[in-house]
Amino acid sequence: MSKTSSGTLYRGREGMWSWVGHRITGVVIFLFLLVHVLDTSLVRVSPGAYDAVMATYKNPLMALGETALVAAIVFHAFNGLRLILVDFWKQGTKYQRQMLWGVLALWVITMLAFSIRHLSLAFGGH
Amino acid sequence: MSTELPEPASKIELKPGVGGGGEIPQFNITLRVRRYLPETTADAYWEDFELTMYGTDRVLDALHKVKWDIDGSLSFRRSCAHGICGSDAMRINGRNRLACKTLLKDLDHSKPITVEAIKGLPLEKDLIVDMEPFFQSYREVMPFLVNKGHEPSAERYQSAEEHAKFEDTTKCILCAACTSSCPVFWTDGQYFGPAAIVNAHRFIFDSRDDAGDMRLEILNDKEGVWRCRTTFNCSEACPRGIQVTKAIAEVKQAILSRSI
Amino acid sequence: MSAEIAAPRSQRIDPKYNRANTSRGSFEMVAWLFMRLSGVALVVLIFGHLFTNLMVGGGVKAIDFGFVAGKWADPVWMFWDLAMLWLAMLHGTNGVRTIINDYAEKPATRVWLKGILYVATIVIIILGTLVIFTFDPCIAGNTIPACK
Amino acid sequence: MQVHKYDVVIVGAGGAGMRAAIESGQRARTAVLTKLYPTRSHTGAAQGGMCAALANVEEDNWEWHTFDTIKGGDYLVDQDAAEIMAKEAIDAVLDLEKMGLPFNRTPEGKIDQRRFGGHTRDHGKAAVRRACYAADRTGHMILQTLYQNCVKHNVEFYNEYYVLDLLLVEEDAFREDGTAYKQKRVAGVVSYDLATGELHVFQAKSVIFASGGAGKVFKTTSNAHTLTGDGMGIAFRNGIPLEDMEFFQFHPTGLAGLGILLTEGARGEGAILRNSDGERFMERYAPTIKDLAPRDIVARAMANEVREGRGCGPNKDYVLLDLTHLEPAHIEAKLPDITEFARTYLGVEPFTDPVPVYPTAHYAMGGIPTNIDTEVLQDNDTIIPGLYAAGEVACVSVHGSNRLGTNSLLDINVFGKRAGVSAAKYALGAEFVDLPEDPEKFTTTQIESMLSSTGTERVAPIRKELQETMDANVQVFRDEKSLTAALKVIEELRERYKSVSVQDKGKRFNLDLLEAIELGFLLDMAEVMTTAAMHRKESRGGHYREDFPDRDDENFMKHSMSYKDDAAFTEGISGIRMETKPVVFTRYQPMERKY
Ligand SMILES: Cc1cc2nc3c(=O)[nH]c(=O)nc-3n(C[C@H](O)[C@H](O)[C@H](O)COP(=O)(O)OP(=O)(O)OC[C@H]3O[C@@H](n4cnc5c(N)ncnc54)[C@H](O)[C@@H]3O)c2cc1C
Ligand code: HEM
Ligand code: SF4
Ligand code: F3S
Ligand code: FES
Repeated sequence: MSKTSSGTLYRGREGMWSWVGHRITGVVIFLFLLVHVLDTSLVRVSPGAYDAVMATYKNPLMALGETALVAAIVFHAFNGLRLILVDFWKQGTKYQRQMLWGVLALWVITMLAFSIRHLSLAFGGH
Repeated sequence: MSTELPEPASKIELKPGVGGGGEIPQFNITLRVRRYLPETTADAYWEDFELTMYGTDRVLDALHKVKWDIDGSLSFRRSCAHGICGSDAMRINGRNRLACKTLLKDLDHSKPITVEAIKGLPLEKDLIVDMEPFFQSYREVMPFLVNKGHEPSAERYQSAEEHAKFEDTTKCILCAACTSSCPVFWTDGQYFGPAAIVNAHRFIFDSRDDAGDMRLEILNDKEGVWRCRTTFNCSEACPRGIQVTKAIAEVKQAILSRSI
Repeated sequence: MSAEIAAPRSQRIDPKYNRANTSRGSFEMVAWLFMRLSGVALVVLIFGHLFTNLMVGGGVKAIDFGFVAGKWADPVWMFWDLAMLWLAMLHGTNGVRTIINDYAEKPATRVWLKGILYVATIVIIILGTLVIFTFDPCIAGNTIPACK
Repeated sequence: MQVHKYDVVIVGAGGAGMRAAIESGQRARTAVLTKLYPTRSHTGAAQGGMCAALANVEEDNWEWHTFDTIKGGDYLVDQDAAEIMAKEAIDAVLDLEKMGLPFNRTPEGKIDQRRFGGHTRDHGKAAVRRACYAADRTGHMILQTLYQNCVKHNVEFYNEYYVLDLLLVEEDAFREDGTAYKQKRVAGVVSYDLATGELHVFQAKSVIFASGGAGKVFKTTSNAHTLTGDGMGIAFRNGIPLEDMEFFQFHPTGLAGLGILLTEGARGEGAILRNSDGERFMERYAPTIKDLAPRDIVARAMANEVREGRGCGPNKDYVLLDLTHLEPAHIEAKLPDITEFARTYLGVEPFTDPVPVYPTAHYAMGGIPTNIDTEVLQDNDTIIPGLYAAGEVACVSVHGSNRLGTNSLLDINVFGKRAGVSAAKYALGAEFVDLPEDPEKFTTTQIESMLSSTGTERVAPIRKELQETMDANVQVFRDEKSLTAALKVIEELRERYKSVSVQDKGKRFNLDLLEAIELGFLLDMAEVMTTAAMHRKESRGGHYREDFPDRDDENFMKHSMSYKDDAAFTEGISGIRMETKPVVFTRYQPMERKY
């Protein structure tokens, strides 16, 4: 097998890094989804088992993890919509960079709203 | 020879200082080249060269300076020296560029300027890669005009609008900057790559061509357009300013609308 | 370096680059299209899901057996979760399949990884579907209103 | 060493080589050997257009085109060849259109045409729109289209194979009048595979040379680094004469200091040359067609403005090309690439500022002599069976002493096609000529001595000095003094070249070695050009002798033929013999050349 050039990391721009992000978040969500279906299945086993697992989700550390997960989902979702626009909207390729900034802005707003609510619920109690 | 006719020619006022000029600035750079000399060492390594260059110089001039004045074994391809032949695509400061179109003055001199071969194609020596796999993909998309039936006997007409549909992709110089910047191509080299798609696009959207369907069929492959993840590295890298990702999107849509 | 080469040189192409097994047919196109369509649907489904589960009411703290049972008593939510399960799993599986295709170098590794992926997907989808359809809110000792 | 056998071997995959390959590839077993990937050839750099009297936008006919070509070449054109070219031009353009070339179109959808220097209506009455074009990348589109069609027809390419020698055998033969002479015959070529450093001998019934020009003899040039006159050099070393080598075209509008070309199409679209006073100085030199006068006239006018102190810039060493009065949208549509060149390389915005330009070495009018069927001549009228040449490397001669813009892209298509057809036809009826003993011996020795040399001279300084002296002494203006000075330097450099050594001793991609070999060709070509220029004591077309400023039809209305001859001694140079060859006239008698 032949040798290809190694060397430095390619310095891609917005398009490449958003794809890296999309790919990583996609895998993370997928792995979580596997676990999430399994834990939800416990409702078929017994309410007790389910509630026991759910209790672990309620610890503050997990709340941070949940925030990260939601961050991943929200980024993947918004960027996914951007990719769909790139593919189907005539001007999509032209404005892909602006749309990425839009995605990030929306992502920040969404995450701020979510984190405030979610973390205050998780840490603050009722 | 001299101007015998004294009669005044029509003239205009020129803005003062017009046409540039002035002293050409001079500066020092470190050129950091990824060397690979398979006949002497097994592995690639970095080598630094300290050079004094001028404001109008390009990276190609710096490479020539090394080759001509310091180390004749430094190997790279080049020909036209003004961005039209596609010989010298390489990674300059981490991005695919043509060495002959990248002015040194536009780069940061406080850090070494890194120069490496393009990625994803077999490395042969220094900055030279084997281009055959690249051209093979190109050849596979039927990059030529096909017309059914008889040769036309006279010129075919084509409106300016029809021409505009594919004009962008006719600019391609097959430099491989796009294909070798594509993260999908790096993975296993099986992807047709943006350059092949660009050259298919050039014919698919040419009103005179009759083999568009066959090309769409070829690119509707697991290694075809669907492998593109719209990372835009190709569009950013193209020295001819071709909207590569847009061309790919148009091909995807053509395949879709043909199947649906 | 050996200099043995055949003429013309195009025959010298590294076999790594040869597209031996091409798949004509439109599977990749359908998969690509599915990713976009399911993506759009998933935005609605997942955001709705996250919103009801984490944002309204007591948030994550309020999630317990009773909460789930209450939701699934409503066929709309049953359908919602079912669609989400299927779409997300198929979407995710296809995404991971692409990634395996990209990075697994050897054909054998590819086959193995994809095998594992598909088995996991089938198991999870069947399991999830069964859970939703066969869910009985009133199993042993439950006290939610629907069971009274 | 490997030996390959082909009916036809084509050296060079530029426009001429590939046009030939398309024809011969469909008729006979053909291989194309090229030192660059085909699409890297310098045909791709051509910008402005390719002319043909299509009369798509205004009245025109091929007879006017013939006249313009002859007058443009200052009557040193072989008129039979010019007629053929102008007549076949129309089919040449239509062939390209059929192959898929995306020409710019008129509103009705026909191939659009634009003005170009020296192309006129009705024998000089006014500029005519004759150049077919694809924006300002006509050459690029021709090269791509031809390559695409080579792919279509499965032409066999040997990429990065440098042809270093031509294999000729000599036989005793008799002329009709009974005199004995040596008849050359072609047996094949020797090539060097860049990737491996191996030599490959190609035995062939026909060989076509299409290896392009020799612009790198000069420092300021629009030509690629790889245009080092290899084909002409190989022919010359093998005893084939070179025709009209004193005529080298300097294109008026090269980016000042860099030589990168801005097409004449810019002036065709309305751009104007101005000196430091803002004057449109071409009104003085060519009152009728002004900025669209032929290139030799414009280039000399520019050099003269600079010489008389009306140059621009801090060193007053260039003039300006003014496009600022044109619509930006129009420029963007018709000349997108060249405006980008001005921006990238000089930092000048052509929409608002005029662009610094100065003549740049551009095109070799001379080359390997051929007849109208592209058969190579070993003297004034004896052809070498099986050997053909087309494109810039050849001299048919359709360009005479000065080529008109757009006539070269035409030349490569018309004569490239003829070469392909003739070479295949000949090959199908001929036998292989036996290869000489040790066919690669000369090349092996050359390479080995270069690699094992312990000399202290290096390639780059010698080449640089050569180019500088050529720029200083053999450019737009020449006289006995400057030519003598140049010859002296060339001789010294030849001496130094003998002890040149290369640093890269390897076999893979040894471009260091090849640059050294190319330098040998450059030195030969510089010597031939300068000697021929010395020999022509008149001014005509691209060759302007200040000591002989007038055209002298009585003594010099003939082609010059330079032969390598160790016994000869010409103009203080040993090794070159100068002879002449009559010009072919059909219907145009020489007149004074005025525009
Ligand atoms: C910047 C520029 C702009 C121009 N614009 C115009 C224009 O607008 N209109 C016009 O009519 N003309 C124009 N010309 C002139 C015209 O482009 C050229 O004269 C013409 O393209 C030459 O074509 P060719 O096929 O003879 O050679 P090239 O295209 O130069 O090809 C030479 C080929 O020979 C090969 N080769 C060389 N040496 C060797 C060797 N030793 N072994 C193997 N292969 C070898 C090379 O690899 C290459 O493939 C322009 C020229 C330049 C430089
Ligand atoms: C929330 C709404 C979602 C949207 C809008 C969305 C959109 C997309 C799109 C358009 C793609 C295709 C990218 C491409 O072809 O380049 C994609 C890829 C992917 N998605 Fe999603 N998706 C969503 C949710 C999910 C979920 C829930 C998962 C996990 C189960 C997931 C996992 C993946 C994976 C693994 C990929 C492949 C990434 C790659 O190939 O780089 N996505 N997504
Ligand atoms: S599309 Fe652009 S980057 Fe790709 S090969 Fe063509 S010119 Fe080069
Ligand atoms: S870089 Fe590659 S992923 Fe698509 S947008 Fe360009 S081909
Ligand atoms: S040398 Fe021709 S593109 Fe750079």
